[in-house]
Amino acid sequence: MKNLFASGHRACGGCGMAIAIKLILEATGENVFVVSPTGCLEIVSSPYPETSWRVPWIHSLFENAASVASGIEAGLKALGRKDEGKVLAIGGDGGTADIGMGALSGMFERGHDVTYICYDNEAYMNTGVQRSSMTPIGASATTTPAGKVSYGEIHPKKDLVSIAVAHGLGYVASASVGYAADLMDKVKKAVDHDGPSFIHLHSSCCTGWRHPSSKTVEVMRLAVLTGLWPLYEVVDGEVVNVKRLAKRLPVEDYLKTQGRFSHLFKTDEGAEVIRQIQAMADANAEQYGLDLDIEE
Amino acid sequence: MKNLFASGHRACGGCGMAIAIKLILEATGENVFVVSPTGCLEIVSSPYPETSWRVPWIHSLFENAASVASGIEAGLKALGRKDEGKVLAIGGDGGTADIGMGALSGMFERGHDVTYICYDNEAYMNTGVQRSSMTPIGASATTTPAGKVSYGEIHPKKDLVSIAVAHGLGYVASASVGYAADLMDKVKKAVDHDGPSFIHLHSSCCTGWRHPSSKTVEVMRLAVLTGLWPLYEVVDGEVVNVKRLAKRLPVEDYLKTQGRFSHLFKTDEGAEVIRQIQAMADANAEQYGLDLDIEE
Amino acid sequence: MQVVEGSYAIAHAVKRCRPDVISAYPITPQTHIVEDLAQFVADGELECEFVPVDSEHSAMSVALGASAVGARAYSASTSQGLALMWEVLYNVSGMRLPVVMTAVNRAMSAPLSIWNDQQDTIGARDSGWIQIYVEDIQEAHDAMIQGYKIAESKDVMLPLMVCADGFILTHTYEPVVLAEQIEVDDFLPPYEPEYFLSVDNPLSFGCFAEPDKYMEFRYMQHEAMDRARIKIKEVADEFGKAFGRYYGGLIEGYNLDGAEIVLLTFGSIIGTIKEVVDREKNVGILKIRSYRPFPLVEIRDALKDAKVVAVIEKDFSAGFEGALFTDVKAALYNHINDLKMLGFVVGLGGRDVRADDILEIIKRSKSAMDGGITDEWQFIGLRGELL
Amino acid sequence: MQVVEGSYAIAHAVKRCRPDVISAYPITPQTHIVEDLAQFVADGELECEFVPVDSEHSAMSVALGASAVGARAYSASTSQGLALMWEVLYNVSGMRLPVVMTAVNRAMSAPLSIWNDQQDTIGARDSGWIQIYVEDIQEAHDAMIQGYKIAESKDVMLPLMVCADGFILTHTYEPVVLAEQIEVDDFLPPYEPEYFLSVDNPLSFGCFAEPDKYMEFRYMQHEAMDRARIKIKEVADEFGKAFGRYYGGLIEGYNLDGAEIVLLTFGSIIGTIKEVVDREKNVGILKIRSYRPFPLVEIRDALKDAKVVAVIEKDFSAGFEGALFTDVKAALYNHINDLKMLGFVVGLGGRDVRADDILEIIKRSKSAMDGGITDEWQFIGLRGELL
Amino acid sequence: MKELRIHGRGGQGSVTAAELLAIAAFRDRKYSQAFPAFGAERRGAPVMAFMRVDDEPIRIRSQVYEPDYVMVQDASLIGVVDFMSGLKDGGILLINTPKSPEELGLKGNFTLRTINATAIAKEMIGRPIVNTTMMGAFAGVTGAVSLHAVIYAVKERFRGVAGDNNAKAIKRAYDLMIEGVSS
Amino acid sequence: MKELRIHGRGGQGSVTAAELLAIAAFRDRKYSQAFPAFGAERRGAPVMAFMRVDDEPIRIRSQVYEPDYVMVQDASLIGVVDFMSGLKDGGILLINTPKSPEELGLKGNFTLRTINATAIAKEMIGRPIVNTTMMGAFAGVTGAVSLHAVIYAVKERFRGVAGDNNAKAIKRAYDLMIEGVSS
Amino acid sequence: MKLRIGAIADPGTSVVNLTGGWRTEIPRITPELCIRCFNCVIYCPESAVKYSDKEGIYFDYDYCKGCGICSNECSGHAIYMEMEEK
Amino acid sequence: MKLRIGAIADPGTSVVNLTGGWRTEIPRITPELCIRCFNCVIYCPESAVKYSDKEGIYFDYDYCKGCGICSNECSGHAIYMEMEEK
Ligand SMILES: Cc1ncc(C[n+]2csc(CCOP(=O)(O)OP(=O)(O)O)c2C)c(N)n1
Ligand SMILES: Cc1ncc(C[n+]2csc(CCOP(=O)(O)OP(=O)(O)O)c2C)c(N)n1
Ligand code: SF4
Ligand code: SF4
Ligand code: SF4
Ligand code: SF4
Ligand code: SF4
Ligand code: SF4
Ligand SMILES: [Mg+2]
Ligand SMILES: [Mg+2]
Repeated sequence: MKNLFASGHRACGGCGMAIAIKLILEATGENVFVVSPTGCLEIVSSPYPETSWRVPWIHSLFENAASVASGIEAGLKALGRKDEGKVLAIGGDGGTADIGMGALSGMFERGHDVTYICYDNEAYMNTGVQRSSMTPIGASATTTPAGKVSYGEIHPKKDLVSIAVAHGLGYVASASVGYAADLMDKVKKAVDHDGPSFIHLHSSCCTGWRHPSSKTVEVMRLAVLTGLWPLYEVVDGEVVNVKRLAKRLPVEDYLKTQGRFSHLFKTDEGAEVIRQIQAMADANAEQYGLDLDIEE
Repeated sequence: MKNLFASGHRACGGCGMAIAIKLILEATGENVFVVSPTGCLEIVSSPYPETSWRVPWIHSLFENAASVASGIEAGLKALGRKDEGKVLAIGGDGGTADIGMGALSGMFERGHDVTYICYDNEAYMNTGVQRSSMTPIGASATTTPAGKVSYGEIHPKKDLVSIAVAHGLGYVASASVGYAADLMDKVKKAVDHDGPSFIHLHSSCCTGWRHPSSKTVEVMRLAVLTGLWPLYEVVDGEVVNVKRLAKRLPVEDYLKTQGRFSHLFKTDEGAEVIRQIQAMADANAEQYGLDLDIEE
Repeated sequence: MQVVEGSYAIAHAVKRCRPDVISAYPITPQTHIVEDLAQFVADGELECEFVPVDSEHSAMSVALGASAVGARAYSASTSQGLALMWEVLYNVSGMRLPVVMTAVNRAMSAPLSIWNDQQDTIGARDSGWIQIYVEDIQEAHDAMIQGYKIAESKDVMLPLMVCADGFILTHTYEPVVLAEQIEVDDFLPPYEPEYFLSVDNPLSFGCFAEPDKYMEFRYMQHEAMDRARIKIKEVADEFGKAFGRYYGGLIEGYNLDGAEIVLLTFGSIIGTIKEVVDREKNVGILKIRSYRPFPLVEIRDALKDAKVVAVIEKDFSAGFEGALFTDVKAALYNHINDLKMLGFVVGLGGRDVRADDILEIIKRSKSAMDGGITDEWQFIGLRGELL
Repeated sequence: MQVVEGSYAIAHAVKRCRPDVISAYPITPQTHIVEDLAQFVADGELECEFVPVDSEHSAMSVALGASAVGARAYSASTSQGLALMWEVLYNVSGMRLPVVMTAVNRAMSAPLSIWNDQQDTIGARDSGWIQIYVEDIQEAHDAMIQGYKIAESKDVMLPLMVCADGFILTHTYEPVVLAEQIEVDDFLPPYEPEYFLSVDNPLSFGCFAEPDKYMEFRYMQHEAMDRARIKIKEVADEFGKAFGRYYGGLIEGYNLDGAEIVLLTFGSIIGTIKEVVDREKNVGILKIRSYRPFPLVEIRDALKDAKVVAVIEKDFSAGFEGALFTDVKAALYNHINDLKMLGFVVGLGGRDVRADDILEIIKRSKSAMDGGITDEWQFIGLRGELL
Repeated sequence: MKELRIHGRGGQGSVTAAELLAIAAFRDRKYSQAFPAFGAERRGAPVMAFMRVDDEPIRIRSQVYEPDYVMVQDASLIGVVDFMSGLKDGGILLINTPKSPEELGLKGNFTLRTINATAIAKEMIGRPIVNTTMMGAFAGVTGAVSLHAVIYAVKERFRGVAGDNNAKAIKRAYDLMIEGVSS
Repeated sequence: MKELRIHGRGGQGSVTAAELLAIAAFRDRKYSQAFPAFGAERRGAPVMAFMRVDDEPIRIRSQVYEPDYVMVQDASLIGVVDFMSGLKDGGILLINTPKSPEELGLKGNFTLRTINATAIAKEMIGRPIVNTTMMGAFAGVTGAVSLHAVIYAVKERFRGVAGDNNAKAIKRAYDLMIEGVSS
Repeated sequence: MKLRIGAIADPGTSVVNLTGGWRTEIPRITPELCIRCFNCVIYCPESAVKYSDKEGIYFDYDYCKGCGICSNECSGHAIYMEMEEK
Repeated sequence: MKLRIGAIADPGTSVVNLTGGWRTEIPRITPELCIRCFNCVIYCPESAVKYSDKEGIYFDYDYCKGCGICSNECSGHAIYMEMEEK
């Protein structure tokens, strides 16, 4: 392995994002400029004078990674250094889909040759597990906690892949830290693609999701296997390469692994929410054709 | 007519947006709270101590109309005044799709009961016709001017309807100031819809598009009739009520009415761009089934 | 009294003010406040619209919209978040909407620092917001309640931020008297604005002002700030009567009688300074509670017997000096010209301010009094080996 | 010399600096500058990446990214736009990236005003940007060229904004000497930063700093500002030699010899004041060119023979007084204590500043000199009937 | 120093007129300054522009309150706008209208000249864009700028046939004014 | 005033321990203050928390540099963290470890006590969460807070069985310390 | 006039701004040709086209800016524009 | 150490931060069971699982945080975790 993301970073033991970064850089190789917004990734990787990055890397603010990446791309072009490397932005769900949404949309629209990867750990982890627009229904986060009159988050996740597709991107994909080869493959395609490309990467945070650190990869896989996190690509607007499932698992198999959902298993309302989540998985299965027809 | 948008406003003679507002308020009636971002609409309607609004109206900044609308909706809820009226945001293409994109996406995601109407005059008109992400390919705008080595704007318009749909909105529609009844009908549906809804409204700016003020409505219709501005609704993700065309006109019929495209008619490169624009119209026709099959 | 975290005390006070709409975006070290409020809502202890926004810009914009429609609105932020809502800050004050927020003090990036200093709110000193700096958790709690009363007063109608040092106050546990609902209800009337958005009287908010009127709108803001000076004092007195706690009006002196050296500052550092000053002779403290409106007259009055004034602060205006130092000297000019004024920058980006640092400041002040030479304005606690 | 619009002159100067990346968002009255640059690009006169962004926040962020990769970056904005990029301003300076921008001066909303005052850039005085205020179009043009040389100097490495009054300078046509390419090429070396993002030496930019280091990073910014004081003067001299035009270094005096009353100010208002002062006896002008770094020593020196100083400005810090007034008094304290300092706020939100207003200020200053009573700080040109 | 105020409507080129007059004045080796009444006016709404000319560099930056000259590009402004405001005693008021000065019935201590610039522009430029024609008239009436310089400035801006036609309109207007003809 | 510094790892409840000790001290009618070493540390990384207790209101807000007491929640920190830094002469060092003080071989002018809190916690609480157990030990060793108050504070936080179990662990640890037993 | 805080304005006050003065061309109607399609009413950006049963279509010249849309959209070719003499 | 302006750091310098100290459990391998699937290498968040033809799979205990992923993902059940005594 190229080890372009050096050891000694300060992520929690078992952090999915840390796995993600090493796999992403493994796929891109060293000729890449990386931009990260504020968030766990930035905080665990860059306490001056230490950095875990062995590729050129920049952090500016929480909401402007896409714009900084645009500037780097434009700068490289202007300086005649475009061949030096590709530009890659790697941001959390908050930095991408909430506070950074405007900048992202602008970067897409202007057609910069930048690959943007959102590692989605489904909350603001760096600041202590507050909800983001990516927090799934029923999860307890510190700003949408489960409580006497609340079962946690009530809004469905933003569909970032569809939003990226709606921006007319040529290459968009979902991916999971639980599927390393698939992820690396998609990263290569995205980076090779000319113009903006986007990968929505599911990435567990054992601390925020509340599962044992050893279970990170397993939990990620369960998200895929229950149909809650379909793996697919969208190339020029067409959904392709859907990862199909021989036997889709019930969503409880995924939910029960994580403390953030544990309250759902205690009340009738929770049971109802679980049914709702199952319906979402079913809808995914329908929309993306997840279920392998045994007859086939 | 209810005249909820009072005369004496300062829009240029022949302004499409001014028509739009009167039609929108005609459709909503007086029980509505309106939020507008900075832009032509705000500037022409609210030089203190004058205002053209006869409904409660607020302007705050250029980029936060969706958030202010969210706040109003939340405030009305908290105060038990939700029945007093619906919340409506009306913003230009710049305030909506560029600088206000983040706020809009957030408002959508949080599910506020707000109707957002973007009157799209395809540039920053208030500040003097600078390009926006809504400026169509080939149009000359002051920050993407036609020039010795440029034919004007090079990026396609952001597909706001698709972006809104990707956010899971239940009611989304395109509309045109050239089709008043259709517009009012859609506004009613949008406002009646619970939760966020969105209308993308084509609205000519005679000053910026450079056509005679008398031609505003005619030009708007040509956009529809050439297939460049399809009229349709998207209800719960399904495209419905597409306005079909008996005989789609060539895009030149639309382009040649406007000074912003005049340079295209002078060079070979321009001709190529016109072909590109025709291809976009053809693609729209294909995608939305615009062409009435005479056989039918 | 109860040992609680500072953030909890603040959240509790906010709850007691019965906000209609809360809209905030998480950022260290403000998070605990907002999380506690979210938990109150989740547990049914607080009925309000809690809007979990997409950014601080939206947080303040939501508060603005809610306030315009007549709702009592609350937000909280710090540093980067405050900077991101900058434009909205000026807008809220210009629209004369009495939004109240907790501005948790934290350093500004770059380099990124999640730790305390006061660069963030200092940078907002022109924004038309009233700024109250607090010394301890009890005062932070109490200032929230006072804050709404000041901001919403018909004479004032300006937004207000309670500035509380991040971590040092928000993340510390200490004994606090948490206000009862009935006490706060008695003290703080419901928000009933003269103008608000309504279908019954469809006013237009946020019109623009041409050159023939704009200046007068700004002047009216200035006048409101002047009236706020009085209101802040009044409310402090009323609060003192109702709750038995008083922290001064615009300023508060400590050991000022006969003090030749006055340490002038604000925020949580005052605790440590008091500890030190108690052991010193002729050294007093002048605490600035209200930084905006700035207590010009009160400062002049409080310093008239001093010889050396050491202004201590956790910020500076790059290319000049500490902002409070500047402001205090400016307030004195034309009035008291014979003081020796010294400025000290301490505690940037979470650099701990130790009793020793305060002693050093006192030492240098004494030396200045005795005609010794010391820089007028200097950093205390720098690590020379890094430079 | 050529009669051109101010915006054109500025755009021309920027073009001559050969920026690699231009990224700006339209806002009145900055638009013409950016439009002119866009036209240069569209006509093939300027080769650079022109990035038409989605907001000012993105504009400055794009400039930041470009600068980090070693490109010369330019942006322009004003008021609301400047406020929206607030967080990025601090970030760029903290990252020590020498981005140069034209900050066109305009009032802050609410109420919205597209007209000139200086509230916007004044509010950015802590941000770590060098601020040069210009008096006329020629100086604006020249300051852009000087700006890059100052900002990019190894000693400095700070971003710089040239502050030019909106409309009054940007939308006025007057005779200007437009720099030739060869002249600028001789004067301004290419940007060759010591550190930049590259695959060959993959540095990490934008690390965070814990409490044991942050304060020193801020101190280094302070030191860089100190060095900028020298650099600004040097560059002004060099520019004078190369182009034959000189506007002072950090400050510039006018009719100061024997002046008892000094009008101290910055920006385009100086033209009108000069017109008035030429007809007055014993009245001089002290122009602040560099507001940050603030010319402490130079001001003291320039004012030492004055009796009354009238600080005139188009801004104020709500709840206090004019920012320049504050700063000047602060700079004098401990040094020159016997001046009568007066502050005047004029021209907010485009209120025209007339020769009569200046005469009124002089009158009040005289009266103060003669022991008459006048407010220390006041608004000039208010329309009482609106209040 | 001489000061001019131009009244027109958004879209009629008043600012351009002021600008080109400033260029012309500079061509005459004088110092000049031109600027619009800064504002947010839309096409059709009344607007103003200003021009100053002097032998010395011009430093004053306040607006023009007591113009030596007032030029009205559009007769429809009569009655709508107070264009005589502040006009100096003995100043010159130049109005684009087919009417004669007498017909307008404006009173005051100033010289009133009228010109049917719209007719001239239509005839010679082919469009009712009067700003350049009015510049010619201004040169003729006031002598504040030379005809030669006005034509120079306009031809620098509008090249080729357009420039020639504009020059002709300017010359015609200039001549009419010099001849003392009012429309 | 007495000052305590707690060393632990992110996720081990060091801040909660400091907080609950402050509550306990207040329950003892003393003034108290608790706070973490403010930082961005992740789960597993070494962290610190502080507690002050005094008869007077506590105003000082700087960090603790010369603690009277140091408590180490996790023996794995030995050798990793300089937990003895600044410990006052005659101060008390309390470490969670199965080892005896002698085995640790730490030298200095302080009292060293050890306790196998992990074992106690596992046994009585059912999980190796040692913070409450250590509080009991702290009360026993230092007397800075009373046992009764510690149990009060912990039971206020953890209701029902959990509270009872924690209380038992606290009591056990307290007793061991009072009895002079080190692990 | 005293300013109201926050620049808050009373509804519909822009009617004091008589934009009729902006006009260079003026719409006129030939009532006989009117087929009552109301395009003029619907599309006039100034709400300056009025209708009453008695008077039929007429114009509010206080606000009409003379844009010509009513004329352009008139189904009956009933509205024509002419230069306005002032 | 002198600070570098802008807080710019040299590549890969975090290796000075030996995170092995964070560990409470420690991974051990039973080499015979290893089937060389490399899941451990791929998924270790610390890049602390190494492989060489000679030594097979081994751990870099300087950085291993003891998260247990390698063990959990090990196809051959070759890696087990044990409490670490320090
Ligand atoms: C303008 C601004 N607002 C808020 C913050 C505080 N903040 C820093 S990171 C973060 C959350 C990051 O969430 P996400 O992007 O999902 O990344 P994660 O930490 O979950 O990996 C927040 C709220 C900030 N730094 N700047
Ligand atoms: C933060 C900020 N940036 C820029 C501006 C300047 N500005 C005001 S309106 C406007 C353009 C509006 O464009 P759009 O939203 O399309 O509305 P239109 O004027 O075209 O109707 C711009 C750039 C501003 N007011 N605030
Ligand atoms: S909090 Fe979550 S995302 Fe952040 S470092 Fe820890 S495990 Fe990773
Ligand atoms: S510029 Fe365009 S959009 Fe704005 S008022 Fe005029 S016509 Fe309407
Ligand atoms: S000309 Fe235009 S403004 Fe006048 S009535 Fe007709 S549509 Fe309305
Ligand atoms: S548009 Fe013409 S036909 Fe239709 S109602 Fe108006 S005047 Fe009559
Ligand atoms: S326990 Fe975790 S950190 Fe250690 S080697 Fe295994 S996967 Fe890597
Ligand atoms: S995961 Fe297990 S089987 Fe696979 S390579 Fe590692 S040790 Fe061997
Ligand atoms: Mg996240
Ligand atoms: Mg627009």
